[in-house]
Amino acid sequence: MSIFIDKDTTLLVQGITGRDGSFHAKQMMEYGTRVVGGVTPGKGGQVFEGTVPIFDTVHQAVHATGANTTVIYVPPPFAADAIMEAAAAGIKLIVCITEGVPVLDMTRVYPFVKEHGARLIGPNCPGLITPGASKVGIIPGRICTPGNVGIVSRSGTLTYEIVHQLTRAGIGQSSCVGIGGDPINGTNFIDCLAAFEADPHTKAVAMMGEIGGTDEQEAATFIKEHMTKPVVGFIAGQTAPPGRRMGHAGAIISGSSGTAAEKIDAFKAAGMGVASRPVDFVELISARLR
Amino acid sequence: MSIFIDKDTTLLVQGITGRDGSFHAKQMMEYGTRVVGGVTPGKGGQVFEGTVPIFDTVHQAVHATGANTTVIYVPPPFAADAIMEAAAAGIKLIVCITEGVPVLDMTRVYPFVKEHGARLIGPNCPGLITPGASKVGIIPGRICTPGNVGIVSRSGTLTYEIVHQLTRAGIGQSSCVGIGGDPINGTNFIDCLAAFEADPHTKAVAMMGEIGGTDEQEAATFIKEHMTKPVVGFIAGQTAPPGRRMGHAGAIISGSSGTAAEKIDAFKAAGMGVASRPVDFVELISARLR
Amino acid sequence: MDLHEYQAKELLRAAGVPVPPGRVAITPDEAEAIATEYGVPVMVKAQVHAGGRGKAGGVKFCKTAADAREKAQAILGMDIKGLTVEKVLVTVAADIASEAYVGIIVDRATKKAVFMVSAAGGIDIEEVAATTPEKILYLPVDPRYGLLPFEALRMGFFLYPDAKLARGAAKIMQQLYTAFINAGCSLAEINPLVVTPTNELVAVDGKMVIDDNELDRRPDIAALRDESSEAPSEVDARKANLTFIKLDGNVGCVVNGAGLAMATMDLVKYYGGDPANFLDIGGSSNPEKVVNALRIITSDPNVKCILFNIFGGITRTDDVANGIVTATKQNPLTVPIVIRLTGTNEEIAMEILKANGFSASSDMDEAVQRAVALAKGEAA
Amino acid sequence: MDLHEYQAKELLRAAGVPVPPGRVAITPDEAEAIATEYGVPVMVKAQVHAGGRGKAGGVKFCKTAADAREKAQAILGMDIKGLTVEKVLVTVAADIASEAYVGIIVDRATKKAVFMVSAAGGIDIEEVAATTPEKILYLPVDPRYGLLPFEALRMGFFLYPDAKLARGAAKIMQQLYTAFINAGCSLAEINPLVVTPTNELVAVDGKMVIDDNELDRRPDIAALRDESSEAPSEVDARKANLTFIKLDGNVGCVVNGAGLAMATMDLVKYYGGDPANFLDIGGSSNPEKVVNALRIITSDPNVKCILFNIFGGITRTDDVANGIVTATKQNPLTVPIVIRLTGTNEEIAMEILKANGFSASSDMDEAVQRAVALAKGEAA
Repeated sequence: MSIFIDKDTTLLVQGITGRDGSFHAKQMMEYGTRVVGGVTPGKGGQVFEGTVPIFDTVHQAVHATGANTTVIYVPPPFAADAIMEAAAAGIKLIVCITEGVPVLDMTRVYPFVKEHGARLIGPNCPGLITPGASKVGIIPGRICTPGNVGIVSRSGTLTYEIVHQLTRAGIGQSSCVGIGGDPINGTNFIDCLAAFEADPHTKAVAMMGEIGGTDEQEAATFIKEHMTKPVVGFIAGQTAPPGRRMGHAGAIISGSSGTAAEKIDAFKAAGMGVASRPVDFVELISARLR
Repeated sequence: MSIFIDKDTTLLVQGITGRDGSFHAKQMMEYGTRVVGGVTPGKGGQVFEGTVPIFDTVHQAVHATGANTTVIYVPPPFAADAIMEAAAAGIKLIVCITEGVPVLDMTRVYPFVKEHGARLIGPNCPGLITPGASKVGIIPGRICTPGNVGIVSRSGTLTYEIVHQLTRAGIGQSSCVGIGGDPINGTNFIDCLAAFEADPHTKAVAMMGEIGGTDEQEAATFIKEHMTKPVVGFIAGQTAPPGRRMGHAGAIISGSSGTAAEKIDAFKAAGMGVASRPVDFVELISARLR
Repeated sequence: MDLHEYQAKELLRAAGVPVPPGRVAITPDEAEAIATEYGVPVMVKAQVHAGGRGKAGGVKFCKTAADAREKAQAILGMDIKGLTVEKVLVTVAADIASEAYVGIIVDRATKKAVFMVSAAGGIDIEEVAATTPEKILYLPVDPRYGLLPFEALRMGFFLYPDAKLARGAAKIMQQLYTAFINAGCSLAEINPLVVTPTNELVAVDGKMVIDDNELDRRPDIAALRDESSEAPSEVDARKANLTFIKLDGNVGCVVNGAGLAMATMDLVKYYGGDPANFLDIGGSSNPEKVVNALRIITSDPNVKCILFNIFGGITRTDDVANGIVTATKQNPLTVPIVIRLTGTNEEIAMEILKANGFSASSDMDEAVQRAVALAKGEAA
Repeated sequence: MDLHEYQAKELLRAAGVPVPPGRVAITPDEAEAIATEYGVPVMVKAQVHAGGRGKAGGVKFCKTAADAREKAQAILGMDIKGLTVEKVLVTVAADIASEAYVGIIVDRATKKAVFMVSAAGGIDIEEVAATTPEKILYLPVDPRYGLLPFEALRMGFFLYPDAKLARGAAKIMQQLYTAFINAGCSLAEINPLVVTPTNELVAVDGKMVIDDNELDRRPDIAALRDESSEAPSEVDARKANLTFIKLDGNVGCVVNGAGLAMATMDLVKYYGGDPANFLDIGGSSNPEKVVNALRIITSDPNVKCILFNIFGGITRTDDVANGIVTATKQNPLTVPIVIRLTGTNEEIAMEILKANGFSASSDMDEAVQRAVALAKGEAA
């Protein structure tokens, strides 16, 4: 069991002929993900790695392959359009790896995706993996191992670090989801926590946050009120200098300054375990799985 | 009993200080409609007819009066904005009398109103009346009398004509709704037919259509499949010359040419009574009420 | 409001759509000069608000400027479906490898602007739609997002498997949509969208219909109206804010509301008469409108009787009564008039009419029967 | 990217917002000339990317052109929160009857651009927000519809009961929103929006922050960057597509990913060290980035040890290894380096490093502890 992706995931790769897209398409195929098609406008009719048909549009690709999931590696100016194209073509899980998508683009993408009944993960995220079943994105497969700890994180490489440490300590994962760190993204902590709570195979959750915003505080409230499974949290940026203020407006709108201390206090108030270092997850999660 | 409006309707009049708005606000008040406020930007703080407070914005008016319904008499270039303002302020029934609203404005208004969970009647419509209880719009009150025939019509004055004839013949109405004849309007025949079907007080429905489009044909299908109450229909324009064609696109998109004959055939196929003249409603409805 | 081809093409060109160069001519001399200026071969195309110009001989290919002069001579003044050709467009002829159809219309069913595109363009597009609907792609545009790049590109690839042409077509879709929105259109078409033998895209014909309700806020578009191409009585009616369509009968009808106006005409026919026109004085009223309505109706020599059928709602019947009195004082009537008034301010209206020697009924069937009889010369 | 006040005001002026006339000066002579040209009194305002200019003495009222020269002399070269004032804006001083606040920011919570407006504008607006939040109207703009006329007017009436001012303010809201969208802003503010004693609206101060991700597609906005007002190492880093913030410690950190970079700094502190910087080489990698990162880090004389912490995902560790080899060949290191690499292409990377005489760890805690010890001069 897992969240969002599993053996039945059939994947398109948008931007499959680009540098990152082609590299990671191969990595996903090697991992065992069912990559059923690629999309690059103008390269329709070609075949990737001898087996994966390439299409000009997502519409054509969905029509021909019946894919239920897509992963996007297109450059930032085209990412918003790629996400909307996937949603309009009926894809229900859209994972956008692209970093640097303008936030005003995302204000339009977000409602569009919701209206089409799709889930977006990202942008600016590493994607997700259900170890041993399917990998969508760029999380290195070999650092993961199947198990019953759910992982959700705003960070990319920090997630790898912690998953890697868990795996080395023999603690496997049900699914690992990198939700991305952009101001507007498609899936938040609470979406993932609720999914892990509902997944019978997940026994505990490791959650990695960062300074800034109030997502972690809201997640802590959700955990306190709705979760029966143990959650261990970490906040990166405990020693970071205070961020640049965003005019008066930034000060007016955020009830919170989003410091690490504030978030860690919220975790503690929710009864969560709190990791001081990435490596601490090993001990804290182990204790909760016993 | 009735549909959409009754004694509990509390009404705002947008454009209450204009020529049409002020005239019909008085008419509605005389009829007994609970007109609780008016809106004209720049005239906030004034009082209409000694009793009705005027506000600068619908937001202020709703906040101060708790109105649940609004009727709009503002000029065409401002009508779309007035409708959206009402929906955003939480009004759940919006009646737009204004004629001449650009259809591209309506393509934006329609989803906006839906998203806000409101019902729009019109634009370019005479509004509605529940005889003896409440009148919203411009249907002359004295041509109506309480009873159990529901009226729904694309026309304005043609509706008055038929209601007038029914009233003279002693046949009262539960509610009369003029849905307006514009290409994009908020409420269609089927919405009203379903409401009449659900209204225990309505025993029969009189429905007036016009040439053009396929709304009447779709209504006929709905009547056949979903209605237990008798419906009598009329189509205006039986002798009208064929309309101007709208390029190739018009011919390509409409499966139907929307002639009166086609619509009358659909009525007959649905087992409806068909009036050849407005006055025929009297006999046909009487027979169905017996 | 219909635009002429040359006007639609100007708007398309301004939005960036590739349109063959050319200009409008109103004399054969001008046509020859334009052909000389832009270079031959050219097309000489009648500018009238009617379909089927080509079949009527109003579109000609000309190899030389002299030829353009000669063809313009033949086309100017030609009658096409009752309209006289006053202008021709002289435009460089494109070489044609293939013809596609691209159109946008505001669709009642989806309540959106809908694109229709087909690789099988040209004059037989309606036949294509009827017999092979799979050759047409329908794409409704969500007005909240506008035409999205992937939607335009999807249409591009539907028309052309070649990526360069698909991208070029996608760009033209965006330009057409922009022109459609900016001009307040209810319809905009490019047919044919041509691919030339050298793989260039050209919009060889363009059509636009403007939503009349948009004209007040778009004076630049309203200024494109060509009154010389309309019937004078319809021009007159429009200026008076009346909706008027001339017909062949002899009962002149003045009604408020399109539905009631149609029902009145239906009833005239029902009782054996023949309506001379459709005339809707519209929702809100003032006496001036009635004066204008009477002037327009009485200018038709066929009219043997005038029938007013007014049911007052937002229209005040006293305004109508005042209009009748004013108009008939200015220009006494030479044909009988039957007045039916009821609704808003009916009592006042009746008093005004009585005080000025008119009788009026409040029953529609009675009034219509009377008007039909009077038009036939029967005693009322 | 922050814009200077004078740049923000230019964009606002172009969108139609009434802004007092004025121009930027870089010498006292220029300041005097501008004051003479536009007429006194004027304000002379330091153009630096720092708040609290006024309290620091960087904003002065000048009754005469000579006064403007003198004040400009005092302000130019002034240090405000560590930034040197290189430019002053000399602008006509407005008479002030009242001050309102108008701001737009992209809000994470609503996922929309949100307007915040208050009749209690001026420098104490944050205090107003904290103590009397009812004096602020928050209005999220649905990006699918844009700022609707009734929304702008609602804000107008929230600021001013007077209809003329309310309509004027509504127009300014639309103009501000247009400028916000067209420039790709994450923030735009007018504070104060002034009503003059003669009831005119004037935007006396303006601020805009551009979303860095918008700059690639807006070269005109990107051209507004004022590198003279930034730390040279940060300019250098940005040009190399690196995210770099200089700090006071001595462990130079090169990390991929912001989260891991912060966690690495946290761990440096945890083990008793002090990071010299935040440096994220970002998602996709190439050797050139690493070369640039090393150049920037080693130019800081405080750095006693360099710590690489790379966990390869989309970043390929072999690219990083190649970058380290290239950079150190070009400029041999004078401080010790600790390399931690794992993830994508790790085997290749390790081979490259070994072949070039570097050792590398795959354990983060071990690497951080070693770097901290080396920075302290302890043997590793």
